[in-house]
Amino acid sequence: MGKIVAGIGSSHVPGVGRAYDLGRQETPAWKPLFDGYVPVKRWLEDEVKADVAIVVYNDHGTAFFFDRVPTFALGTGEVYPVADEGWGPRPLPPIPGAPELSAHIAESLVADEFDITMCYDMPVDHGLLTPLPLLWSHVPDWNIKVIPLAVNVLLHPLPTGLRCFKLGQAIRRAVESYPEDTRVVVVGTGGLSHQLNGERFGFLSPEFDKEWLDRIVSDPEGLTKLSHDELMLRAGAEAVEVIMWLIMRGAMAPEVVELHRNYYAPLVTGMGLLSLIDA
Amino acid sequence: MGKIVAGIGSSHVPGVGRAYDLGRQETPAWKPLFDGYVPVKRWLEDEVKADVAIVVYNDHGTAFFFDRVPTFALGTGEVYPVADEGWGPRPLPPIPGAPELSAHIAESLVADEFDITMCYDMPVDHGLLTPLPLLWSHVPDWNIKVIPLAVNVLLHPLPTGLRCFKLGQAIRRAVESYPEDTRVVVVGTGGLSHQLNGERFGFLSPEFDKEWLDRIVSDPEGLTKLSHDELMLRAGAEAVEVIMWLIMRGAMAPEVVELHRNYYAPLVTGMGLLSLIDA
Amino acid sequence: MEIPGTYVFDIPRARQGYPFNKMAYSLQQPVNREAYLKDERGYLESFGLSESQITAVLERDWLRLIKEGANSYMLMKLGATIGVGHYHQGAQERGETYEEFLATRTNPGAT
Amino acid sequence: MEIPGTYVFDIPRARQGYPFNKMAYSLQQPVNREAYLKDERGYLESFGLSESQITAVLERDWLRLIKEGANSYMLMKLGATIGVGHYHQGAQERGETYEEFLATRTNPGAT
Ligand SMILES: [Fe+3]
Ligand SMILES: [Fe+3]
Repeated sequence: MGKIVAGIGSSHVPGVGRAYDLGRQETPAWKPLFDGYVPVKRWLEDEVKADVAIVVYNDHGTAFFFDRVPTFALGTGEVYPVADEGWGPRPLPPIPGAPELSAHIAESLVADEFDITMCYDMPVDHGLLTPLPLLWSHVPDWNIKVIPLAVNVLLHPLPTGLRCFKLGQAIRRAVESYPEDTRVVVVGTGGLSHQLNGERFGFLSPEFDKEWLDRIVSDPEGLTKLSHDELMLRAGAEAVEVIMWLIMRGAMAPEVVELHRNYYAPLVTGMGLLSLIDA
Repeated sequence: MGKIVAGIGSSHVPGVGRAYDLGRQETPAWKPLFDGYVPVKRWLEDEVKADVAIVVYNDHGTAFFFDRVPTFALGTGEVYPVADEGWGPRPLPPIPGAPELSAHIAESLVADEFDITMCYDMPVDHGLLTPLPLLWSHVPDWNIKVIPLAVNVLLHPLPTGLRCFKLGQAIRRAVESYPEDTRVVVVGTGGLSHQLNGERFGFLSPEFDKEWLDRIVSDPEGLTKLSHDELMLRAGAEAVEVIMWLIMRGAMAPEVVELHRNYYAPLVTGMGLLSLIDA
Repeated sequence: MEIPGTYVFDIPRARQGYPFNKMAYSLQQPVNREAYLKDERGYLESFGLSESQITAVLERDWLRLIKEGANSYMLMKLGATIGVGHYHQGAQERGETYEEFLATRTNPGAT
Repeated sequence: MEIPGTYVFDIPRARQGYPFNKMAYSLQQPVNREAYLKDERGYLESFGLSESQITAVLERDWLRLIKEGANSYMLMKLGATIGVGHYHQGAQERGETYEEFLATRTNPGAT
């Protein structure tokens, strides 16, 4: 049987990928970020031993343009190429998929009244790629299979926080009804506070971020009540993507235990990291 | 305020478009089909006087390929080109959209937990085009604005009949919350019985079709209980697309009055036509 | 549920038929239809069809293509390029001649 | 709700910015980046940008582009082609020099 064995929340920022690829893990500016992932990566390898990661992320106008914007897009492919977002692809191997589990999840979600877009063929961008090498090894190949779940957080209207939380619950039902023994981690990416447009570019709120990290553990249903407007006002326009953490949280048990936490906000993004297991 | 003023169910078949374009409306083989639309077209023009038609149809691997298959795709464009499906585009003018109402419906549906794909730019194929010139005039230009709503009925898993019915109800809420005075017809296309693949190619069931036409009027909720397997078994594999009529029916009042009906099954498709108004 | 003589197009079937279907999808563009007719085998190979799928296309074996993951709407697109109507394809899938198939219909004039 | 200094990317804004964003989206392909650099105005015109949007691009007026419907991720793609970093774009949107902007940050080394 399929089993959700851990949940992880992580920001995704292009600059982190660049720093990683340039080997800046130990520089003063980046060490506080990368160090946070080290114990999580070790724990994933030694204890969690997942077969598949469902990575909830948003595409940033890379695989999807504004001609066709799916609210929820589930990968069903055998492999996902590393995208060229406009500055060349990152030097990472293509991401292996888990097509049988993907097909099962697609069937389960659609039967469960989630109107997903099924994607057999899509490159993945920094939304998915940023946390991946910080959590799993890719030398010489990835030691994890991935099912991408892309969420529209670019073109308003966006799915509500509550809908995201319910999707997470439906993902848990889907995984738990999968007949093969499969250990699944759900990764929710995005946020935390940041704004990337207008005169308010660079808006940050460490208070909001701390509250988010606390309440995603203890009060996720409360967080589903925050409107997009409230999120944008309190945490910046692009911070609204934190709703993707609610999908991860919805896939976990009502009570969870927090095992790891990190936070660093050097420049324009409050970068959070959290690992959870069912209580 | 927006108002749903009529519902129409209609099959869509490439051969009908071809016959129309070749002027075969009066030939013995086609007259029984085209004659059915004449009073409906007159009634739409003289009495219904709609501003916008929401046309529920399926794309047949024309605008969407199997790399990205949305369950529900809502047009948000200003205009929808006539597709070249592989045999040249039909000689019809491009279809004018209703972008403001589209945007309102998109917002309303997403807030209402429908996970649509928003499509600003998509050509439309025979799924949408077959009934359109039989219901509205296109000389020299269309006398109706159209919002396309494409439903995945090609790549299983498909949305359930119940989900379709609920989407129709949500569309009604969306239209009725639109602040401008706008008269809206919902057209559900597809079916009736037919199968286009395998040794069972050409399967037809006039009994099923009669039952469908009767019950879509009087017992739509009963029809939502038919599984895809049951529909395919009783009416043919491609007949499963009748679930799109349930979206139209969900947008109507619980009790409706049937004004027009036509049925003709000369070759491989049971072609039905029905017009409804709220009771 | 299995329905005899029926090939439900689902995710595994779409995966199997992906190269064929992508090839047929491309035939929506007139320039690709020309290229197809100019060099049929080369066009099929450029989309990575399996040798079995290529043979099935070259032999116009529609039922075999369906069994190998072809979507019936994609067969229609290919048929339009090579001049084979969908009812002809369907008759062959049924194991009948076109005339035999039409004889089973209520009004064969409506093609 | 209006948030000062914030341009929420919604359906009307996406419609307004469509040609610009489509142009920037195309820069994900190296061959298009080359074409852009070879003939900037020609490239912009080929995507049907408004004259006002073209001027804004040529003047590197990022805030004006945002106001005319540019999506900020599309600005990043354009920036990558012409060699302007996203934090430089953001500083200008704030009405600051890059140095002024960095001075407002906790750890400006993390660029
Ligand atoms: Fe993001
Ligand atoms: Fe159809």
